[in-house]
Amino acid sequence: MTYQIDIVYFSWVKERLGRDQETIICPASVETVGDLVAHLKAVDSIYQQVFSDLKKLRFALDQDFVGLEASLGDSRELAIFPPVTGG
Amino acid sequence: MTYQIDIVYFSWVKERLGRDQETIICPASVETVGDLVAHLKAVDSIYQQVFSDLKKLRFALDQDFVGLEASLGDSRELAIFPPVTGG
Amino acid sequence: MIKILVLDDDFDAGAEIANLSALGGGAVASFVGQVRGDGQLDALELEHYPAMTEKALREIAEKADKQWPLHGVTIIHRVGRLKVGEQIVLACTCSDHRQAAIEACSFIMDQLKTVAPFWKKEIKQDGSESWVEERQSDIDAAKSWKD
Amino acid sequence: MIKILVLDDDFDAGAEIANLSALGGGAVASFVGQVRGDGQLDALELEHYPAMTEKALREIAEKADKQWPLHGVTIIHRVGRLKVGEQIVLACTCSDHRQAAIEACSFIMDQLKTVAPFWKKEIKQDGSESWVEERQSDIDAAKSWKD
Repeated sequence: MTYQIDIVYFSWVKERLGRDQETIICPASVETVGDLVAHLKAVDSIYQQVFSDLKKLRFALDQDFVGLEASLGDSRELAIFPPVTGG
Repeated sequence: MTYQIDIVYFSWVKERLGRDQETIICPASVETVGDLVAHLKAVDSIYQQVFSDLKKLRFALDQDFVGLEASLGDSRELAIFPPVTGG
Repeated sequence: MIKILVLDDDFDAGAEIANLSALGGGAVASFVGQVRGDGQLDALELEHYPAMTEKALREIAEKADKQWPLHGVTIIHRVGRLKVGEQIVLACTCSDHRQAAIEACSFIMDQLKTVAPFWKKEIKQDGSESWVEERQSDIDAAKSWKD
Repeated sequence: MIKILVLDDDFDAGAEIANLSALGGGAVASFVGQVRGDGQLDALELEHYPAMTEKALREIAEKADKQWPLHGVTIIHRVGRLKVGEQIVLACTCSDHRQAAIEACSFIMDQLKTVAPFWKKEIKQDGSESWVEERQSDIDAAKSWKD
């Protein structure tokens, strides 16, 4: 069974991908954030370029910070962005 | 040779002594702040009462905090008061 | 009392301090961060993640409120383009105790630097742009607070 | 830039913060202390040693300025009779770095409690009066800063 999730991008991730959000249909094999990132990198070289160094990326599922190992569960929104620099 | 010094009092020291300042003529034997306090206690029982617990008193010579061992030198003003409580 | 604001417009730090002072705690600490005019900087562009921002700021305020005996916490963070000298952020805390107020204010700022979804882009006077990178000193500062 | 004020009248904390903000450091920390309405308190009477006060406050500000990279320090302390809720004291510091500004502000408050010649008398609603005694926690806090 496939699964649909919205992805939002910020800062240079958004700029380099040239989009601020998109909806992705995941194959059933995609269970975690890391799986989804790997899936995207497999389908298009732009993700390979922008997501080349995973240490420079942070993730939030439904607006909570998570790691690559986090299960997507029935989350509706994944955010991918660089480390925050506010304050 | 005698020595003359102004003494100023604050807070409950002032209230209990019933004065906020006075000029004292010290005998030549008075060399330190402690000597001066002992001299005052010897001349009038009011000082004995108010200065009974020296741990509750603080001293400043010409507006600098000092201890009982400080030499009066040619200081012009000694202040005697309780620990400060501002801020 | 927790107050969270995410604003395009400027804020009045004095008025916010007065609001917390009115709670009667006796000790009000605050921190204001501004755009610092380093070298050729013209402005900062502050981007954020609107769906997450207020929630993240509220969590920071609630953590502070749990860790210290506070009467009130105010966090204001601006977004959009901010010129050199403009205010970016305010953290303000009110307590019965000065150390609690000051420590909580410091904690909030350290958290803001590491777990609030804001990103700063520097815009130089020559028009060039670059995203600010995270600083190890900010990571270390945030880690120095025990959970 | 060091600014020291000893005042009978109230002060505008927001204006003082704005003055230090104008120095452009980017990080402005402040602390405001007020008369806290504990129990039956009506007011505080703040006595000071006029010939020594400004000098003592300036020494505190200079010590802070030596220990941290500050652009400016403002210390305001009121004297006379202050009702519950009124402002007593302001410490405000400006730096390029938030930790420097916050730590210096905290240091100044700890010094104010232990080496500035002010004495507080509590005046209760029933008219009774008593001098505030020094607190061990203030002595410990002041000692926690290395010279």
